[in-house]
Parts: sequence; structure tokens; C-alpha cells
Amino acid sequence: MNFYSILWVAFLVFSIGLFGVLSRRHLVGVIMGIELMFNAANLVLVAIGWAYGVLTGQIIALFAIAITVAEVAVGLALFLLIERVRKTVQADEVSLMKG
Amino acid sequence: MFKPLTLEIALTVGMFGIFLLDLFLDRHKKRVLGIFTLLLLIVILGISISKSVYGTAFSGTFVSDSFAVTLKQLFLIATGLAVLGSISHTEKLLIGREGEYYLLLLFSLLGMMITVSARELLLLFVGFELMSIPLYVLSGFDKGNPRSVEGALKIFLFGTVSSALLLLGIGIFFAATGTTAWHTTRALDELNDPLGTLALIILLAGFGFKIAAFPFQFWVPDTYEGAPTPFVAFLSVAPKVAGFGILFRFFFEALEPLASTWTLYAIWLAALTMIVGNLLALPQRNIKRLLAYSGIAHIGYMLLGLASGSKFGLEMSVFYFVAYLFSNMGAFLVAEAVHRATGSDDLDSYTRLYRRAPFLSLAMLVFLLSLGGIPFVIGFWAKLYIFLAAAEAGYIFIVLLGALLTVVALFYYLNVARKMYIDEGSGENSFISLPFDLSISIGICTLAVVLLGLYPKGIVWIAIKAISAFGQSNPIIH
Amino acid sequence: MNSILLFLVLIPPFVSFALNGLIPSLRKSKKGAAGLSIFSIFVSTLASVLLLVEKPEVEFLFEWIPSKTLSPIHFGFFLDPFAVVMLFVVAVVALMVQVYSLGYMSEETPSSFGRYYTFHSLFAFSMLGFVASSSLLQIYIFWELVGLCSYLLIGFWYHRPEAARAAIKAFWVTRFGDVGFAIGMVLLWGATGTFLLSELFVKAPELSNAYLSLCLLLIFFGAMGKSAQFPLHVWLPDAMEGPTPVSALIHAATMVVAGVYLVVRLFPLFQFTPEILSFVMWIGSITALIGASLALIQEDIKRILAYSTVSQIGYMMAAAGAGGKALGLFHLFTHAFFKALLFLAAGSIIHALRTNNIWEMGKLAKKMPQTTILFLTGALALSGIFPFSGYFSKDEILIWMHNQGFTVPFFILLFTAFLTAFYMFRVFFVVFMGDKEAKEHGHESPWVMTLPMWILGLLSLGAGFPKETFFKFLEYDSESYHSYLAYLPLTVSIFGIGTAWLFYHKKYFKPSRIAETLSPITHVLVKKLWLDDIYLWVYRRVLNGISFLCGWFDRYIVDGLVNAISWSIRQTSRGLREIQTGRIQDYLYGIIAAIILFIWLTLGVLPTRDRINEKIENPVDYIQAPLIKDSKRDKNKHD
Amino acid sequence: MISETFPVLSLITLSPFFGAIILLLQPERWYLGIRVTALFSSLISFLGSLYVLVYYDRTLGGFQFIEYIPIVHSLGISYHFGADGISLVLILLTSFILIAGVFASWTISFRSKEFYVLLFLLVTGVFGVFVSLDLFLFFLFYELAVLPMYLLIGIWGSSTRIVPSGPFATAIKEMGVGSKEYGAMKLTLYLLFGSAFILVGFLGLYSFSGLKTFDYLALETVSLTPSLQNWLFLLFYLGFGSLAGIWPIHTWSPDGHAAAPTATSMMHAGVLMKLGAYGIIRVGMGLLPEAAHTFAPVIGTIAVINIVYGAFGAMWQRDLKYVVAYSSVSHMGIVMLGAATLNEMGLNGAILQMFSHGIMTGLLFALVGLIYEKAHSREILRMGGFAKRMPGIATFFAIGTLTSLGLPGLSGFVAEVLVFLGAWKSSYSWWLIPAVFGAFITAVYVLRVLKWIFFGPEKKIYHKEDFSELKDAIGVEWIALAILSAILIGVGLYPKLLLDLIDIGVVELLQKILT
Repeated sequence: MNFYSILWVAFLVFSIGLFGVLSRRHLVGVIMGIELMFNAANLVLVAIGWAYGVLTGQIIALFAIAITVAEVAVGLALFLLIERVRKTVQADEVSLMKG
Repeated sequence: MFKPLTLEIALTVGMFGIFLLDLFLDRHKKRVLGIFTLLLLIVILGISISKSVYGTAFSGTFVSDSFAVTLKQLFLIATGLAVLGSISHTEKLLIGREGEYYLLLLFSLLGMMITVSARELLLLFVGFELMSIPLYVLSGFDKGNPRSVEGALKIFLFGTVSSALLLLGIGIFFAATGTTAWHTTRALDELNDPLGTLALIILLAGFGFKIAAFPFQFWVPDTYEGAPTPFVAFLSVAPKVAGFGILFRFFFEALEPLASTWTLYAIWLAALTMIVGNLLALPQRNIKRLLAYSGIAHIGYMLLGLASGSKFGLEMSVFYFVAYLFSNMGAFLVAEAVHRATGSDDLDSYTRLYRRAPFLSLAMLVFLLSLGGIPFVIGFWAKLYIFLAAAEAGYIFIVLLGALLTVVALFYYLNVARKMYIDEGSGENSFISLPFDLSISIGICTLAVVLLGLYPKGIVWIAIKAISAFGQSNPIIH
Repeated sequence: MNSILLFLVLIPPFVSFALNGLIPSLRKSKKGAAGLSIFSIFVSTLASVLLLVEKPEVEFLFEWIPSKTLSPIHFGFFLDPFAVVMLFVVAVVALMVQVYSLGYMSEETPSSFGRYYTFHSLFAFSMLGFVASSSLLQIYIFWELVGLCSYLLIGFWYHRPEAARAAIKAFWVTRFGDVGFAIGMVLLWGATGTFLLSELFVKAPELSNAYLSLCLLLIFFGAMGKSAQFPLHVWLPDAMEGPTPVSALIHAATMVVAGVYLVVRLFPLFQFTPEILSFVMWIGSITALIGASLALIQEDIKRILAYSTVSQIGYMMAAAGAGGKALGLFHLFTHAFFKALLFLAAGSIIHALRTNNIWEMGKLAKKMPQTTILFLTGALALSGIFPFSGYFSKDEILIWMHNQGFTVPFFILLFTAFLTAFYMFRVFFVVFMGDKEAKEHGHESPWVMTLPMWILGLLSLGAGFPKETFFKFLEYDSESYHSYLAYLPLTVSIFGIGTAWLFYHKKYFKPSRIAETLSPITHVLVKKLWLDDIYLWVYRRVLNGISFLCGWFDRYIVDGLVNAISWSIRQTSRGLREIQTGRIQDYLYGIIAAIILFIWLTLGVLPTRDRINEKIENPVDYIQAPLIKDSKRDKNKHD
Repeated sequence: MISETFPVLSLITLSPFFGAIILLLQPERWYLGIRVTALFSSLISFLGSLYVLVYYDRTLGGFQFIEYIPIVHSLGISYHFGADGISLVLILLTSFILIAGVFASWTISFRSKEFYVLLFLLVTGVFGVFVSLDLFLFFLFYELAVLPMYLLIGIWGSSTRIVPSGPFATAIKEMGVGSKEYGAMKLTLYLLFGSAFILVGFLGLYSFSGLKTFDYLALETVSLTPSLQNWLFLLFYLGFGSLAGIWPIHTWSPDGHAAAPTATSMMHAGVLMKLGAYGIIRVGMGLLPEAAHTFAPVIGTIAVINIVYGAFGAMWQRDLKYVVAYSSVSHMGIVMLGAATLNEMGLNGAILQMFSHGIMTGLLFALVGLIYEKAHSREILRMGGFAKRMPGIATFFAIGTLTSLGLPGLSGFVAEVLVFLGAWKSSYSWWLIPAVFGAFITAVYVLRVLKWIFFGPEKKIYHKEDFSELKDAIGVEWIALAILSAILIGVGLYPKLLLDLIDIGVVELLQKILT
């Protein structure tokens, strides 16, 4: 496997995730996109770590996974709150404030 | 070996204490938590003055140099002011949740303290997240308020995407250099290949969220509008300074070979941010949104310091942080005070304020003048120094742009002043009485803005000392 | 000693003005104000008589405006015989008029009475200062000051709209002439570096003729305005809205002849420019004719006298222009007395009858015998009848014109002499011999009014006799002329009186028939040559039009642009708000935009740091003002 | 080099400042105390300015009464005061206007304490600019002189109505042209725009001179490349020019003056506009001599436009304050023309014109304020025959207008003549003709205004106002008028009094420019 091809794959996954974030209307879909982006980044870290033959990448990836979980936890709590207050979980309907 | 970590450890221990206190305190007595928090912050601030906190830990990945300590002191002050402004606030809004509120603030503070000391990307990332996640929660702390929740959603999504980018950036940086710790490998020659530049771009895009420069500023006004105001005062200052802290350290220490590239980015970001921030602030009718956009504009000015690419520029930026901290927090705290009296953030509620609350309106005027860069208050020196730095670096036209935009900014600042002092509309005439804690915090800000405006030399000295941390190895880049 | 005398002439009126001006209680005490003023001018008169006797050459200077790299400007006084004569004239007439005013203005309120005398003192000071000035700049200063007094005194009854309008008109027109004076003065200074007359006279020959001509032409333009020469004479008839003594002093005897005096005073310069002198002469001649013609059809006694003044100043100008500066001054000398007399007499009538219209007067010879005699004296003098003073001076001028070979002007002036006699005696016959009964019961004026008139009457009668002495005093050789010419002007004048007698006393001819016969000319005269209409058109259409354009342009274009810019900034910011859609997913595009921006910058699509900081050319190259001299621009290019 | 003598310039400058502080401590309704304090502190400045005028060593020349204390050494900022002939005259002007302004606003009772506080802050700024020898300090004071204006106009000002028209009608309508808030905001922003240019210029001088100092005397010694000089000069010209009211960036001045209260208009038209001209002469020409040469034609030509255009603009106005404001634009043109001549006569004239115009506009605005106070109207065409009811005001108004049209014996004449002489001596002699013509137009419109307001039959009752109740000025109001008129006449009669001083400064300046 080539050094750059890993990056390309990761980039692709990242882009898919970003596309998901930008295009999904449902907030859970959005957060899934974000997960995908994180995973792409993790992929890079792990792969590069492997390529360099050091453990740094894997360690960072482990941390990253934990942190992602924390973020998602906060996010899901927030979505519940939104569902309760605004009676919707559509991303584009949450736009009280603008301009 | 833990000496450099003294502040962080002290904070953590204190947080644990507050956590325990929170568990055992009666619902109605939780107000004491604020005072404890404040005391804790003051103690840590006291410790930070000591020389013993300097040093490195974790084989150099954690550094407590003058730059880090100075910024930490700023964070502590900002947090302290926010806490002081919140003590009487919590009563109304957040019955029984003071513990969470203060702990979250302190967690965020801890994250900031770690980020500005980090010389390693993993540590940086962890600190960054530790700083960010509590902010998401705090933004939505006013659970029943749809605006608050919406603001929280916006900062959360923006922040998370930025985190993902940051992580990707770390990966690419790792790919380009083979390491994530930049204190060991000084010669990062590989950075000059496209991968290095890519890492720079993606990392900057990730950090951009924190400093809220254009085009990362979108979440700012919405979140500010919705979130509890004392927290916004904190949010508008501390994380921004932390973001700049990261940028300064990372760019100057790690990305030095790419200096010509990132100064170019910075100058463009600075120019665009100044323009967009000032222009968008013009039509605002809500004081918090207005201050949000004006804050964005100020980020643009601070970026000029980075863009000048010299130590001089950084010094002047640090000066700017101080000026911005007191002026902006002060303005937000006044907004909080007015909000409590009138229940509104609308500019119209400032009409005839000079009759209803002479001290408050005078303080607001001082803050606005400081933000507008008017002589004899600290904001003027901040603007002047930053322009001086930019002019030194040869950006005379950007300075001209900045100076002209300052005038645009004065338009909306003076509009507030007009509401307070000139307009004689009919309306509430009753005297506004200030809660004790708020008047103290506003008083501190006012004094700082005025006194430091009269004697800026001390801050200049502190700034020079802070930046001396980047000392030896960094030639002034032109 | 002599300079003390000079100061005795100048200072008392100034002191009187200052005291009256500064102390309201003095000003408001009728007797105090008038007494002080009259006393001061009396002192001046005495001193001026002494000067006349001593005939000194005084020059006195002090530095007024310092200068290190250029020569400083001095202030001072310089007396020559011309100035001494003029001082005498001014002081005497001013004294007479001020005394006369005691009676004429007696019905004024104390404060306005005081104001009147304050202005009179200022006028006396300014006029005397003007006469004695040693430098061109100083002449200009006093020149303007007498203009100011004229303005203030014409508009003395400011509550009357006509008076206010006439005052402002007088100031505008003379000021318009002064634009020329000022420019000419500056030009002259530019070439010689001095304002001092004595130095100017020395340096003038060094100047190129064309340049000097230009300067003098411009200065003469000022004189035309002040001395009511065609076509700037339009203000003088209107100036009759002021109190009659003022008309006598300022608008007949002294201020209006300042232009003549200026030409005489600057004659050492004018003599180098024959073209300008002949221009002066022609203007004078034409003015004389036009003034006299316009006087023919007026019905207001003061306006008749005013046009007559215009015409007589034309004589003086013509004489000066023809080279006879002493003759001009001599006519000025005599004219001052008899014209002042005429005005005062007219004032006496107006005072008694409360009207200016000659057709509302009549049979005054019986009611006001003294006034009648005095008016007749003045009229005879003006018409140039022997042995009255006007005979000597006017004759002298006509003969000089003839002898110098200026035939056409000579005939113009001769014809004017005829017209002069005619219109003067038209007035006389209508007013004093006419059979119409005046509405008001006419009565003789009090002695304070008649006494000055008698003195002036004596002067009008006798001022012509010491002609030889006068010329000798001025160091001027009068030519002897014992030819048929000597009797020609007299004959013409007597013929004019006779005609008036036939027309207006005997009613042998009907004036209206003549007017009908000559209707085109009458029409032109009735319309006053359309000059007023032209000036009004210039004021209303041109000046107001430009001011409208400027004002409108400033408010709606220049300032409009400012507003438009700030408005467009506001609109931009409102438009820019649209990017803040409120939807979080739109916000996230910001990050992508940033990444694209960074990539662009890296690839050099947008201006880079170096290009931002590119050396920018000299801004002067952008401004490219055609004003900037080429050498300068080249020099900058080299650097 | 700390001054061994008494720091008199600091006294002059800071006396109003401390006056303001003392005022702040006084109870709001104790009017007499407030006024007396105000008078007292302005008197101190006045006496100080007389002191320096007398004790200035004329044989020595140059900057005297130097006070020098370094503030921020690393940035080359210091507390550096000093005055030469030019600044002395302007200091004197300021203190005269200040005293007259205090008297003219004696009767203000609406928030009078704040009024005086702001006014005194402004004056501190003005004095500071005139005595600063450190560009940084200069800028600080400059800003201080501009900013209080906003509140002064906004709170105590008055509005007028402008009919939107022309191609930018929408903008004019939506910006609220004519209201006092608009006037205040426009003035402040305009001037701060100017100060932005100035600041950039100062920073440019700081960094490009290579000296890393803001010290005027040090910067004088540097010679910069022509291209750089031209750029900096352009910045200064635009920056200071906006305050000096040069065409076409003068439009803040009519609106601002018209909206401002009496003392503010006096201070503003009388002194503040001179700050701009002073800045161009002192900083622009003094530090950038070659650029001064290069730009002289541009400055002069624009000045000539100012003169004629301002005069015609004033002629069109029917609002008394606008007339005076536009006449200021015209007269500032004379100042700038004098500066552009680059010779002794012209520059002397320019400085003297600053002084004379300052006093004159001060007088006129004081009178306009009085008339407005008594007649409640500024519309010229609605007035008439006021001379009968207010002979005193009429007299002083006449003195003011006559100075304005350049009547000899009053100070305006001397200044104008000097500028005319200078213009003819300069390389662009044709400037003389429009300048003189502009003076003629001035005569046309000022006399017309005088006639419309004071002469003619009394308009008894017109619309709602009853003018038959008009009163003349009373009490202390006379003092302001008398002081200013006396100066106009005094200087007009014996200009050498001031010109001796001015000449010293000007000759030194010229030596720098011409070599």
C-alpha cells in the first residue's frame, strides 16, 4: 500500500463525511457525517503511524475515538433538547437567529 | 517534574473540591459555589505570579514559559470576571445548577491552559477538546430558551467539524514530518513540500473556529445572542485568546519555515475579517449581536499582529488581548446589567441610560470608546500598536484599511452612545440598581480600561516579556 | 511741526469716532455726540488751513507689516500740494455739512443722531487719511473705509427698504470696481516690491509699458467704481436715499471724487501710459455727457444733482486724462463747494417740503429767499457763469482739451456744458419760480442750516478767483489763452440757461413735445441706458444662478455623494447580512470557503504578500496634474 | 533636556482639563459655580497664553518653552511641548475663543455641567495639538479635540430640514440629512476618517524615517525620498484637509456647524478647522518640504476652488448658520491658498487669516446663537428689521460681516491682502484673480444677509413667531462680543503685533521648505 493512496482514501472518506454533514437534514445524519470525518482522520493517523513505524498515530487515534464519543454524547443530548424545545430535529429548521 | 503543571494541578484539585461541595450543598446555598470558584481562581492567579511555575514537562511536550503563563493569567482573569458576573445571575436562571455551571467553566479553563502550554499535537488536541466541549454545553445552558439551544447547536456543529478537520490536519502534519511533537524536531524541512502546506491549511481551518475569523465567524453572533450573557463575556474573550495562543506557538515554533505562506493567509484573513465584522455590525439592533460582530472585527485587528510575522507584532497582539479582554468583557457585563433591568438586549433599551444609571452608561461609553480605539483608553493603544506593527512589516495599505474601518466601527459604537446620552425618547425613567457582584466586575473592567489607557507601559512590558518566550530561535520574519 | 499739523488734521475725527463709538452714553446724548464731532472736524479744518499756509512736504512712515525675505509694508503719510488742497476741501465741506446736519437731522432719536455723527467722524477721518496716504495699500484701506461710511450713511435710515437696497448697491458696485483696484495694486507691488508712492514713482519707468498699463487700467477700474464713472455710475443716483447732508458731503464733494484724486495722485505713474490716460479721458467725457443727459429727465431734485455730480466728475476725469491734473483738481476744488451748496440747499427745501419731487415744489423764491439765492449761486457756478467759481474751472478744462487737440471730447464736453446749464435752470425755474403751490407750507431753515450754506455760497462764488495762486501752489503753469475760446463755454452755458428759461419759465415750448420728437433718445434715457437692468440681470441670473448651481451641487452632488457612500456602505452591510442565513449547514460552508481561499493564496491566484507590498509609484504620477510643472515631475522621476 | 523653567505650555493645555475634572465634581444644578469654574480655568489658559506671547524670545526664534519627558522610550514617544511664532498665535486664538465661548454659553442651563466638561476636553485637545512637538501626542490631542464634538452637537445641537433631491435623493433621505444626530455623526466620522489618514501618515513617518521616533524635531532632520514624501504628504493633506474643510471634503462642516450649539460652533469653526490647516503647514510642509513643493499647485488650486465655490455656496444658503459655515469654507480656502504660495507674505497671511477668521467666525457664530436664541429662527428670509430691536447685535454682526468681506481696518483685510500678495508672488500668479473675485462675492452675500436680517422694515408677525418681542443682547453676552470685536479691530489696525511673531515661525518654516 502506498503512502499517498492511504491519504487519498482518507480524503475520500472525509469528503463523504463532510458531504453528509452539509447535506443531511436530520441532525442525527449530520452527526453520522461528522463521525465519518473523524474516522477518516483516524485512518490517516493510523496509516501514517504504520508507515513511519511509530506508535504515535495509533495512540492519537485512540484518544480521538474517546474524544469523539464525548462530543457525540454532548451532541445527542443537545439534539434531545432541541427536539423538546423546538419540536424538530431538522437542521435547517433551527434558524431562529440570523443576519 | 510536575512544577510546570502546578497551575493545572491546582485547578483540578480545586475543581474536585467544588464538585464535592456541590454534592453536599443545599440547593439554595449553592450560590456559595461562585464565591469558592472565584477564590480558587484568585489563588491560582496568585500562584501563577510565582517564578516556580516555569519549566517543561513530559519530555518537553508541555511547556510553561512566560507566554503560556501570561495567557493563563489572562484566562484566569477572564474566567474570574465571568464568574463574578454570574454569581447573582445563577439565582434566577439556573436554580440548583451552579455546580455544573462553574465546573464547566473551569473545565474549559483547564483546556485552555493546557492548549497554550502544548508543544505536541495530541496534547494540543486534547486540550482543545477539553476547552471546546464545555463551551457547547454552556451555550445551551439556558435549556428552556430556544435561542440558547439553537446557539448551542450551532457552536457544537461548527466546533465538531473543526475538530474533525483539526484531527485530519494533525494526521497530515504527522504524515509530512513523521512526528507530532514539534519541540524536538526543529528542522522541519519537509514542511516545504505540498503536504506541509496542506497540513497548514487544514490546521488553520481547524483553528479558525476558535478565533472566529472570517469565514469561521458564522456561529458567533447566533451563539452569543442565545447564551447566558456572563458566559458570553467569557466566550467572547478567553477561547479567542486561547486560539491565538495556539496559533502563535504553533506557527512560530513549528511552522516557521512556512512563515511566508501563513503570513499571507493571516493578512487576508485579517483584512476580510475586519471588513466583514465591521460591516455586519452596522445594521445590528441587538447589543449582543453588535458586540459579537465588533468582536469579530477585533479578531481581524489581532490577526494583523500575526500577519506582521514579527515578534513585535506578537507583542502588540498580546497587548491587544489585554485591551480586548477588559473592554469587551466590560461591554458584555454592562449588557448583562441592562438586560437584568429591562429584560431586553435591544439597543432601544439603552435610551436615556445616562439618567437611569449614570455609572453604567459612563462605563459603557468607556468600553465603547476603548473598542473604537479612542485615545486615553486602552483600546487606542492596542489599535495604535497593532497598526505600528503592521506598518513596520510594510502593510501600510492594510493599516489604512484598518484605520478607515475603525471609523466605520465608531459609527455603531457611537450609535449606542447616542442612545444612552443623546436620545430623549419617552420611556422608563426609573433608576437602575446594580447587583453588587456585577458592579464590582464592571468596575474592575472600567478601571482597567482607563488606568491602563493612561499608563500602557506596564502592559507593553508584560507583552514583551511574554513574547520573549519565542526568543532566541525565531528571527524576525519580514 | 508739519507732521504735528498733519496729525491735528487726522487724529481729532478719529478720536471723536472712537469716543462716540465706544461710549454709548456719549453717543446717545445728542449734544455731546454732535459737539464732539463738530469740534474735532473744526480742529481738523483749522489745521488744514495752517497746512495750506505752510505748504509742507511731509513724509512720515512706520512699519506696518513685517517681512524678512520680502520688503516690509509701511504705513505712513505723505503730503504734497495736491494733498494739502484736498485736505482743506474735505475738512471744510465736512465741517459745513456737520454743522448743517445739526438742523437737518434734529428730528432723529438721540441714538440715531449719535450714530449719524459717529459715522461722520469716521468718514472724516477716513477721507482725510485717504488724502494723506503715502502708500497705495493705505490708499486702498482708506478708500474702502470711506466706501464703508458711504454704505453706512446711505443706509442710515435702514428701516426704509429703498435705503437699505441703495446702500448695498453702492457697496457692491464700488466693491466691484475695487476688485480691479486690488488686483492692480497687487500687480504693481509684484513688479516693484513696494507700495510706497514715492518709491513707486521712482521704479515705475523700469516697468514694461504693457505691464504698467495693465496695473493702471485695473486701478482706474476701481476709480471708476468709486467716482461713479460710466458704466459703474449706477449706484450714485440711488445713493440719494441717504440723508441729504450725507449726499452733499460724500456723494458730491468728497468721496466720489476720490477716484479723480487717485488718478491725480498717481499721475506720475499714469504719465508713462498715454493709452490709459486717453482711456481715462474718454471715460470721463462719456460719463459727463451721459450724466448730464440723464439729469435732464429726472424729477427727483436729489437725483438731478446726483447725475450732475456724475457728469461733473466726468469733467474732472477727462481733464486728468488729458494730462491736466491740476485742472482736474481745480474743478474738484470748486465743484466741492458749489455742489455741496446745491445739495444743502436742496436739503433745505426737502426739509421744508418733505418731498423730493420737483413737480411738487414751486414758488419757493418767496418762501425761502435765502435758499433761493444760495441755490441760484450754486446753479450759476455749476453752469459755469462768470464770475462764479465753476466758470473758471470748467473753462480751464474745456480750453485745455481744445489746446491739447482732443477735439471730439472737447465738443462732447462743450455740449455737456450746455446740458448742464439747461437741467440746472430747469430745476431752478420749476422749483423756485414755478407756479405750483407746494403741499407743505415752506419756510426758511434755521440758522444752523443756512449759515453753512452761506459760507459755501461765498466759497462757490469766490473759489475761482485765486486761480493763478492755486496753480502756482500746485506748481503748475497755466497756459494763457486769450482767444475766442475763452467765451465759447460761457456763451454755451448762457444759451443753456436761456433755453431752460424758454421751456420752463416762459413755457414757450412744451418739453413733452421735444421728448416725443426725440423719443428713441428719451426712451434710452428713461431706461437709464438699461444699465440697471443689465446689472440686475447679472445679479439675479448670473450670480444667483451660479450660487444656486454651487449650492445645489454641493448639497446634492458633493454631499450627496458622501451620503451615497455611507448609504451604500449601509446597504452593503444589509446585503452582507444575507450570508448569515441562520442555517447551520450554510455556516459550515465557511470552512470550505476558507480552505479554498488558502489554496488560492498558495497557488498565487490572489495577490500575494509581495504584490501587496509592491513598490508603489510616486502618487504625483497618478494625479498627473497639468498644474505641476514639468521640471518638477521630471525631477521626481529621476529619484 | 527637561525644562528648567515653569511648564507654562502644560499649564495652558491642562488647565481646561483640570477645569473639566473640577466641574465633574460639582453639583449639577449649581450653575453659578459651574460657570465661574469654567471662566476661571479658561482665564488661566488665557493668562498663560499671554505670558508665552510676551516672554517668547523673538531674537532667538524657534521652538521655546520646551518641555520634554520621555514616555515610552522604546517607541520614541515623549511628552514634548514647545511653541514657535505660529503656534503662539494659534494658542492665543484658542484662549480668546474659549473665553468668548464661555461667555456666549453662559445662559445654557440644560445639562450645563456636562456641556462645559466636554467643551473643556475639546479645548484641551486643541491646545495640545498646537503645542505638541511629538507627533504621537499631537495625534492624541487631535482625537481629543474631535471626539467631544459628537456629544456636544448631539445633545445641545439643533436640527434643520433638508429637502432630498438630486440623483442621490434616496441616500440623502435615508441618512436623515439635516438632523442634529446626522450632523454630529457626519462630523465625527468625517474627521475620524481624516485622522485615520493622519495616523497612517504618522506611522509611516515613524517607520520609514528609520528613526523609530515620533519626535517632531528629530523627524525634521530626516530627508525622505521624494516618492515617499509625496505619499505621506497626500495622506496628511487628505487627513488634515478634511478638518481644514478643503474642497471637496468639506461637506461635514456646514452640516456640523449648523447643527452645533453656539459655543461649539465657535470653537469648531473658530479653532478646530485651523487645526487642519495647522497640521498641513506644520506636519505636512514642515516635515515633507519637497512634497510641499510638489503639491503646492494642487493645494493652491483647490484652495482657489474653495474660495470661490464656498462663497457661491454661502450665497445660496437661506439658513443663517449655513451661510456662516460656507463662508468658513471659503475663508479656509484663503488660508490654504496662503500656505500654497510658499512665500513669506502668503504664509504670514495664511496664519494671520487663521487667527482672524477664527475670531471672526467665533463672533459670527456667537451672534447667530444670540439671534437664534431670541428670534427662534435661523431662516434669514423670515427675519427683517432687527436692527431696531437689537442695535447692539446688529453693530457686532456688521463688524463680523465686514471682517468677512475683508474690510480694511479689520484683521481679515490684512490677512487677505497678504495672501493675495503671496499668491501673486508664487509660481502660479493666476490664483490671485479668483481669490480677489471670491472676496467680492463674499461682499455680495454677507451684506445681503446683513440687509435681510437687520435692515428694512420690521417684520411684525410672521407665521408663528412674534418678532416684536425681540431683545438686544444682555449682560455677559456683551463681553464675548466685545472681546472678539476688539481683537478684530486691534489686529486690523496694527497687525504687526501678531505678524512679528508669525513671521519668525514662518521664515523658519520657509527656510526648511526652500532649501
